[in-house]
Amino acid sequence: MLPEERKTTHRKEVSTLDHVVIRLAGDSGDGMQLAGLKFTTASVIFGNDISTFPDFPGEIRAPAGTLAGVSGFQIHFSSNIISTPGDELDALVVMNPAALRVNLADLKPNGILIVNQDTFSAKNLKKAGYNQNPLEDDSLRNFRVYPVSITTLNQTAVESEELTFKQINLTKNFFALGLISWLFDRPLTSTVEWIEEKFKHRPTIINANIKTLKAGYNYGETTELFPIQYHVPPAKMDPGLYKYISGNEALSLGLIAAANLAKKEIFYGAYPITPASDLLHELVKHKEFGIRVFQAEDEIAAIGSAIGASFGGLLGVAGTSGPGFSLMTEALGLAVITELPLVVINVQRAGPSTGMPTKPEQGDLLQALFGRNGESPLPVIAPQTPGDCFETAIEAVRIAMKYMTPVVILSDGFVANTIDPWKIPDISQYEQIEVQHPSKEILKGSERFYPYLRNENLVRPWAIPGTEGLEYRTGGLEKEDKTGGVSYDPLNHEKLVKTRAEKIRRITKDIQIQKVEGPKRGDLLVLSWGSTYGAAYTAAENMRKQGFSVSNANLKYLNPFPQNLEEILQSYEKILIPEMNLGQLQFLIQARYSIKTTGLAKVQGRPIQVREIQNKISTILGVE
Amino acid sequence: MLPEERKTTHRKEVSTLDHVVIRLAGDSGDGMQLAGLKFTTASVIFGNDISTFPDFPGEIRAPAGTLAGVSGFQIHFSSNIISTPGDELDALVVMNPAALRVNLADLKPNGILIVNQDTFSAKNLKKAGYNQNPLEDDSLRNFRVYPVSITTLNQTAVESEELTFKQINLTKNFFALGLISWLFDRPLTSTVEWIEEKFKHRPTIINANIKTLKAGYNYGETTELFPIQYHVPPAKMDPGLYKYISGNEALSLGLIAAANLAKKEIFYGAYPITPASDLLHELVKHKEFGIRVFQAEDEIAAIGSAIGASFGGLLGVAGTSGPGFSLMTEALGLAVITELPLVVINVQRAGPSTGMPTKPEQGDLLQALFGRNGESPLPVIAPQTPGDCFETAIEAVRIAMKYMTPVVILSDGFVANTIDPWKIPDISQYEQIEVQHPSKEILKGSERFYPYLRNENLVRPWAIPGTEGLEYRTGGLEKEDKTGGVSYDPLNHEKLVKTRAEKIRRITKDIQIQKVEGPKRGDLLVLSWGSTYGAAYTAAENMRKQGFSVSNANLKYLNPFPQNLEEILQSYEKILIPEMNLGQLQFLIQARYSIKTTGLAKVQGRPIQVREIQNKISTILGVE
Amino acid sequence: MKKSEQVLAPKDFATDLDVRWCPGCGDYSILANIKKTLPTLDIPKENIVFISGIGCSSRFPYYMNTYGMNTIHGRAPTFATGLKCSRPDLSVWVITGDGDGLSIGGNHLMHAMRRNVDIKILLFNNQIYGLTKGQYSPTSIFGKRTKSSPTGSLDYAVNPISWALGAEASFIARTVYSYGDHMREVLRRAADHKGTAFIEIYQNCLIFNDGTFKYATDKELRYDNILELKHGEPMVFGRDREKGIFLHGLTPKVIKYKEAGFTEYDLLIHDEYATEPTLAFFLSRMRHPHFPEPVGVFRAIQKETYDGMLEQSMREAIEARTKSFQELLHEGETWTVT
Amino acid sequence: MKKSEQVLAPKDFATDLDVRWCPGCGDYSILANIKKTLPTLDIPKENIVFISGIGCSSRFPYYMNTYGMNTIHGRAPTFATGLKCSRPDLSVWVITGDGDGLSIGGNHLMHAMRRNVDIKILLFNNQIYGLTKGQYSPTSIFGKRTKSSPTGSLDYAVNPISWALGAEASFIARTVYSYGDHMREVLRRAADHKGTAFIEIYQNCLIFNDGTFKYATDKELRYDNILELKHGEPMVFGRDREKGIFLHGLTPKVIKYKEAGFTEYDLLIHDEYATEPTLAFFLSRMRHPHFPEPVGVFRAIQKETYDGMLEQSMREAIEARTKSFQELLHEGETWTVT
Ligand SMILES: Cc1ncc(C[n+]2csc(CCOP(=O)(O)OP(=O)(O)O)c2C)c(N)n1
Ligand SMILES: Cc1ncc(C[n+]2csc(CCOP(=O)(O)OP(=O)(O)O)c2C)c(N)n1
Ligand code: SF4
Ligand code: SF4
Ligand SMILES: [Mg+2]
Ligand SMILES: [Mg+2]
Repeated sequence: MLPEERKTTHRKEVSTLDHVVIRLAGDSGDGMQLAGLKFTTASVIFGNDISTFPDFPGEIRAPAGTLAGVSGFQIHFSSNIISTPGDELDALVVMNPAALRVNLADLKPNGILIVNQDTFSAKNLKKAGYNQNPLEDDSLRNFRVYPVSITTLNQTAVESEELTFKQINLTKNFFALGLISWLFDRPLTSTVEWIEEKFKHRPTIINANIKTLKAGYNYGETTELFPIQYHVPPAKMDPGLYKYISGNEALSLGLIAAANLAKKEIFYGAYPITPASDLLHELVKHKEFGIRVFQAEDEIAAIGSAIGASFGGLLGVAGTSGPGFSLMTEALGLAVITELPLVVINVQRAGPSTGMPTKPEQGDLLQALFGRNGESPLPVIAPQTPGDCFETAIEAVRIAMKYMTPVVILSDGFVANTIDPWKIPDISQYEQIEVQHPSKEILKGSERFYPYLRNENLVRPWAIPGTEGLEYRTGGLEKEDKTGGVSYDPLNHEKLVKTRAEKIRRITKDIQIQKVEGPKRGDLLVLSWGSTYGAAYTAAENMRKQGFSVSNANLKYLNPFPQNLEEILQSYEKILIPEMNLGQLQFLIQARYSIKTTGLAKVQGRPIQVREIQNKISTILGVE
Repeated sequence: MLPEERKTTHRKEVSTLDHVVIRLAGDSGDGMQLAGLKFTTASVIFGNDISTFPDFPGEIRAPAGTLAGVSGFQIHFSSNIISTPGDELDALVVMNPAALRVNLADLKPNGILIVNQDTFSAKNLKKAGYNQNPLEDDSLRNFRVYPVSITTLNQTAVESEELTFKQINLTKNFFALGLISWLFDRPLTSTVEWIEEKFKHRPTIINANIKTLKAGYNYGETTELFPIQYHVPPAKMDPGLYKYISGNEALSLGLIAAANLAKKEIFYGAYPITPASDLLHELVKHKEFGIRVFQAEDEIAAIGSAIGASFGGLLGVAGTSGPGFSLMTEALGLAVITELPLVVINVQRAGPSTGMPTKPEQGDLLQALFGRNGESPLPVIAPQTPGDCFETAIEAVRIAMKYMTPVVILSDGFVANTIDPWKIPDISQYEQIEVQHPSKEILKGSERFYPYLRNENLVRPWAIPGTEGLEYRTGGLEKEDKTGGVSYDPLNHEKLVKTRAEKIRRITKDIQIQKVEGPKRGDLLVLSWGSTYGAAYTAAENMRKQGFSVSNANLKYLNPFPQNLEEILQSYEKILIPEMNLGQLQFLIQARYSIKTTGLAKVQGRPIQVREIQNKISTILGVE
Repeated sequence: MKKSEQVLAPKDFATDLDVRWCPGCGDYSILANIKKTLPTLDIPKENIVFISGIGCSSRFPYYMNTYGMNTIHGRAPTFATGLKCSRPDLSVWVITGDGDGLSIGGNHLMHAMRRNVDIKILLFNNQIYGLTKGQYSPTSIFGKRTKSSPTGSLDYAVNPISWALGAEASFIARTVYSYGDHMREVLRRAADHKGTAFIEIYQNCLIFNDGTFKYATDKELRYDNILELKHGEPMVFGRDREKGIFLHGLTPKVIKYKEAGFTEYDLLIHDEYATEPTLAFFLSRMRHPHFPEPVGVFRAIQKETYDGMLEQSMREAIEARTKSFQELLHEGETWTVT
Repeated sequence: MKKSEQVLAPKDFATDLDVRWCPGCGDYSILANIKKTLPTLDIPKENIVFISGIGCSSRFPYYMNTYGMNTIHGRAPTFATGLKCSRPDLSVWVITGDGDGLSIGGNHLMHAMRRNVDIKILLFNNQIYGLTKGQYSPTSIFGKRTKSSPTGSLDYAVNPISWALGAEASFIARTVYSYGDHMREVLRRAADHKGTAFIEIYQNCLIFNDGTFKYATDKELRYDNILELKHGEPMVFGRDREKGIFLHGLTPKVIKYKEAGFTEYDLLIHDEYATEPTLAFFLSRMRHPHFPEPVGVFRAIQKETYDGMLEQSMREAIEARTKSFQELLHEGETWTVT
């Protein structure tokens, strides 16, 4: 039943598709994440471009079978290059009634719905809040429903192995995987290999899993249930070595890369918080690359320790999410006034307050810019794809050290958890990050060291403890110009407030010019930022394909803005700003350039979809 | 030598002035604040309008005689209604070289400079950083310098009393006070009465102080030093009973008033911080009016305890300044999402970070609006004068309770410490603040209580513990509409995010229409906010007197803006926004109304002066 | 405090929100026992408030049909303090975890305890961060392997009871999630105590730290590993109550006292009311596996509560008040302009 | 740690910033003694870092010509932890006050101590908030009248030593601002200790809390009020060393032992190295005026430091490393697109 044989037994109709979006959904215990990942691997090896998004339940495991316990994994695979995990589902696999209820709304009309009908007992239906069995009333009439007795079929498939009841239950995700592998014409090889490797020392488990996997495949092939098999040909990807990567992984690797490029150790201070904890989990594994990880008692301690590390000459990084970022407010102000390099990562989640911790949002933009007492400007940048998280980390570190400033990275739960194929970069192709710590020579014979004497970029020297002759004190009180002593002098204060602002403003000269996709002048520009890139790009691209004059630009630099942004904004009749908040970038653009824009605010703890942007574009352009 | 006799012995020329600005300056230990206050009392009783501003040294007492130890008290007294403590000084009294050095820059050309020459020893000159004695070189030639041996004269005046050396030194401020009382034709009565009352049980001290006070007066009267005496006739003040009041006092009294009007107890949670500590010191004195004061372990505890109190049905208030406000960020978000009434007072000081704790700034405006994770809108209001602090406190409490929302009051170190005459309000003339806590009746027989079911203003009921049948849970997780349960539903989240925003927006209908002083349409509007009012008003008024079409409006409501603001802004050719930051209101106005404005940003830890605004107006209007 | 007029049952405290802890989580048993205890306290349901921070444990208020607040991480004691100081008529309970209460929130817990605010603090100690899916906490044992410490944590654990003693708590106790009767007794004692009551409850996180407290919950192991404290009684333990604690200078010694020819009354006697917390501190140092771990009340002393004193000083001031608010406005130097 | 090549003198540590404490403030004497102690430690000046929070005491780093940071209120231990964990070669000192360290910053202090980060924490305890001009602090005595407690504070004070013991500090000592020799000896001991050293220094705030420690600083009163702890020696005090401490169960008793016919060796003997902190805790409860207050080292035990372990685990990992960063990038499932 491996691909080779498969071809020979082929006897159903095959329909070739451009791209497909599927979602596997079940109870947290049903192993849907794993099945999804394996399906992804197979797709990737097959040559499709993919983008995936796991949708975890709330933080606490809910009782089995409840709505809150539903876990999903979405896979978009395509014969073209794609940029989002997809809006609507072409196919949905649900392992229980709760999964059906939670996910059905996302399935396209006439979409494929595979249901594990064994679980549709009265009890489970009730847990999911169904009064009637949706498989029996007419409520699913708009979909192509395929009820399969997955539980029973799986039991039968593995019954020859000596398994406990619990173990049997744990294999049924592979039955489902086998089934959809057939349906979408994916080879099983990579999954089989993975199973063999993973359970090396437990042959019974290997056998059971492989058996049920194949049983599922065969079930699709053999039964009359499915009339058609679907085929999505390979995509033309940029040649090279690939792996897949989530935004959080890429951010972690990017930090390690930056440490490497700067020949610096990194000190990572963090306190666990969803969805940023994975950065901590990932970085702590990489001590061998000079990464010092400190799980602090809270976020104040996390950023405090990172600033302490930066004072000592390491690169201090602190990672967190919304509520933790709020706690870092005061210390971030200290990093601004002391002018120490620092990277703070905020993996944004739905707020306000605790909000919806597992759901993404872009609600902390204005806070990142303005959420500190007094005038305390700092650079803010946002990654646009999982792969871009790697680049963003390097860029943040570069700016922080070159300009002696804290830098905020605004990631979000969407880009952090999305899994994309990633062409593994060649680190030797990256520019080194230069860092200089002055030594006694800087004094040029004079006695006095000026820790706040600035270079042409208005940047002060990064003198570090252990350097003879450069002993200096810094802190949160306003500094005397140049000497860094304490000063209450009015004009000195004004000068320093303005200098700190100017230093940040000038960074604009040292960052990439804003790129625009589509015509350089035109009817409409979709201006997105951060993780909204994928949907914005795809929507604009779709419109362009339909012949409309629609361009798109995705802002990575939120402060300072790229030099050419104003010019770009003036080149389009209309500007649409889609964002996962009530219009924060829109607000900034309006304040900065006095340009009227249209917002597309989606605040649902869910990424903006391609069709939502497309619809809005159509409305603005008056088409349809 | 009391006023009655005084008149008969008059024999010098008297020059009548419209208004005078003087400053008394000396070492922290020299008693300048007290002398200033007594001079103020005399002026006030005499009938002038006054405005004063004490200028304290940094938080720690510096060694005597150093620049950092200088303490000043500025008094503006006038025969007209005035709104600022004055820009430049007509007269300056300095008790030592350091005081001269620190204050001289503010003295008008040809201004009166009274110097205690006894203190100009080599040692003191050195401490003040003088290489030469400024009384002896030509550096003071632009001023009318009156060197007086205040130390010696004071010693002589009190020598008949049995005083220690230290005690003698403590009386010399009264000699200085006597002297300037003569110079500006102020009666001594009120000071004498105060001395007699204050030192009731210490007759030696009474005698000494009164003796030297009169000696100072007589010295002016008798010696040939001063050719002219100045007279500032009484102002035409609004009739009524007056006292003087600082912004912090008025804010405290306003809170007590609000408690009174709402028939509520107040819970004040605070942690000491300059310049907000006086609110704590003041409120703790007024337990008898139902004020519960809690000195918390930090600002997080301060706001947490206040929210706890509000949950319990008291009015929770938390007072702080910049760095403490930063620490309140996370909890303020909780107050937003739980929709509990709360008042947070931020007496702004110069930032960023610790900054210059004793110096005023308006640098926290954008933070107050946006400094929280997620979409978390709340009303922000700012008092414009010390007296207005009273009204602002009442208004904040009213809005907080009527709309179940945290409200931020943005005061600052300038309005907080400025001392103005204040017409004592008649509390019976104020509208009561209505507060309702639902009881079981709200259920109307149903079992279920909906703690987030909203009224026509989108406001939820304020049910409080102890009420049978209305038990409910709230918290920082996104709430299910109406029930307040936990919900991760995407559309529910969006609805609630928008509802919370809309609730705050609608408050605009319930606040005063923005007032404008000057022509309703014209060449230029000076748009100020908070404590910049006095200078902005005076500058505009001066320009109007000179025949220019200049109006001024002072924003008290920073969020939401008054309904008619846009209309107002569109009625002027030019808009000037003076503020003590790098242009934060300007930014808001531009973002909100896409209206180009001119900023006057002063970030010196000092209030903006009338002449600075006037100069800017002149430049904009192209006059000079 | 108001007395309840109704007779309440545990089920009166259930809410309509689904309880969302993992099946088998130790929190369920604590919830059940609290629901059983509350009706015995004779406090009307509407006068009870549960306040928590963030964590699995901190979801607790959502499952109690009383007033409740699930606040922000680590700060529950501050909300509780404000509430109790404003409304001394309420019975205020804080629910926290080892991360919530001892990592981010240690300071607030300490200050509430030293002030002796009359709140009841229940710390569900599972030696792990449950809600964030398994990182080590300040009570995790040294060397613990978790998601954030794959090669073992380098943090020495804090001892919650020693720490609470260092913070001068007036009532300190420990119980175990599976000890129904014992827990309910300890809860009742805490409720009766006037002042801050701090209770450490050992809790089993099935998912991320299963079995940590097996030595205490296993019926067989328990005899040798747990010492039940009883005021005025000698410290004996063991299946046949054959072992006991002797005081050796300032350190404890475990002795099979019967074998050695002693009687119970030669053993150390527990004294909850000792003014100084030294005995309680001594007991807090007895940890598994070197010693049997004491459960029950370590310390219960009387001192005036912060909220009580605040209330009293306010009431006195109000009673002694001689002026109206208008008169207050008129205080100080005034003058009339005509 | 690097050894100093130069011989340093106290004046080498002076900065050009004017010292701005009130004339007569107790901080001056602490500054002077630290300046005298540092040169004896043989550490190069550039390897010393002072980190403070906010307060009069926290201005300290500005007055030391070493590296220094005056950070934000209460958080100094976090900066120090990050620095020491990044740069174990540095000698890192934290300067804090009773407000900075025990009010807002209690949690960080506790966590630094329990982790045993190798930093030296000096808490200048003047029982008042100096910088903000005189409000009561967590160490102010109950009933203290201050600007924020005009009728007397309702807060029970925290006992810094008990509290540090509850936080498992490995080195704990107390000294007094005016005890020059004693302070320098304690500072040297702290510097030599590997791990967190916590030193409470009684300090006199002349302006807002003058005379609080008169019982300890007055030459005459001191004899009866202060007990100088010395490892291995009996606890005697009094002008003629005529009084001593007996252990009575778990409580201390003061006895004129000579009069009563005992010798020094019948008294309690101090043991800094006791593994469990119970003795130290017991000593921390001895407070004026009921007991003589112990000064000196309460506890000094050895355990590995957090920063040391972190450094070691990193160095080991680096040494054991078999792959380049590029190889790390290639780890996991990969595929080639051609
Ligand atoms: C400011 C902030 N930081 C971090 C978090 C994430 N967080 C939620 S609960 C928790 C720890 C919970 O541990 P514990 O208190 O032991 O509770 P448990 O889940 O084990 O019951 C953390 C770190 C948060 N919600 N807020
Ligand atoms: C976040 C914050 N809150 C409050 C303050 C104000 N503040 C500065 S120092 C201080 C207390 C200082 O007391 P302590 O630590 O005892 O130092 P001392 O001045 O007595 O030496 C306070 C409350 C601040 N700077 N920052
Ligand atoms: S993660 Fe642990 S503590 Fe949290 S609900 Fe599950 S079993 Fe309980
Ligand atoms: S206020 Fe007190 S602690 Fe601060 S410098 Fe003055 S005397 Fe010292
Ligand atoms: Mg826990
Ligand atoms: Mg202090």
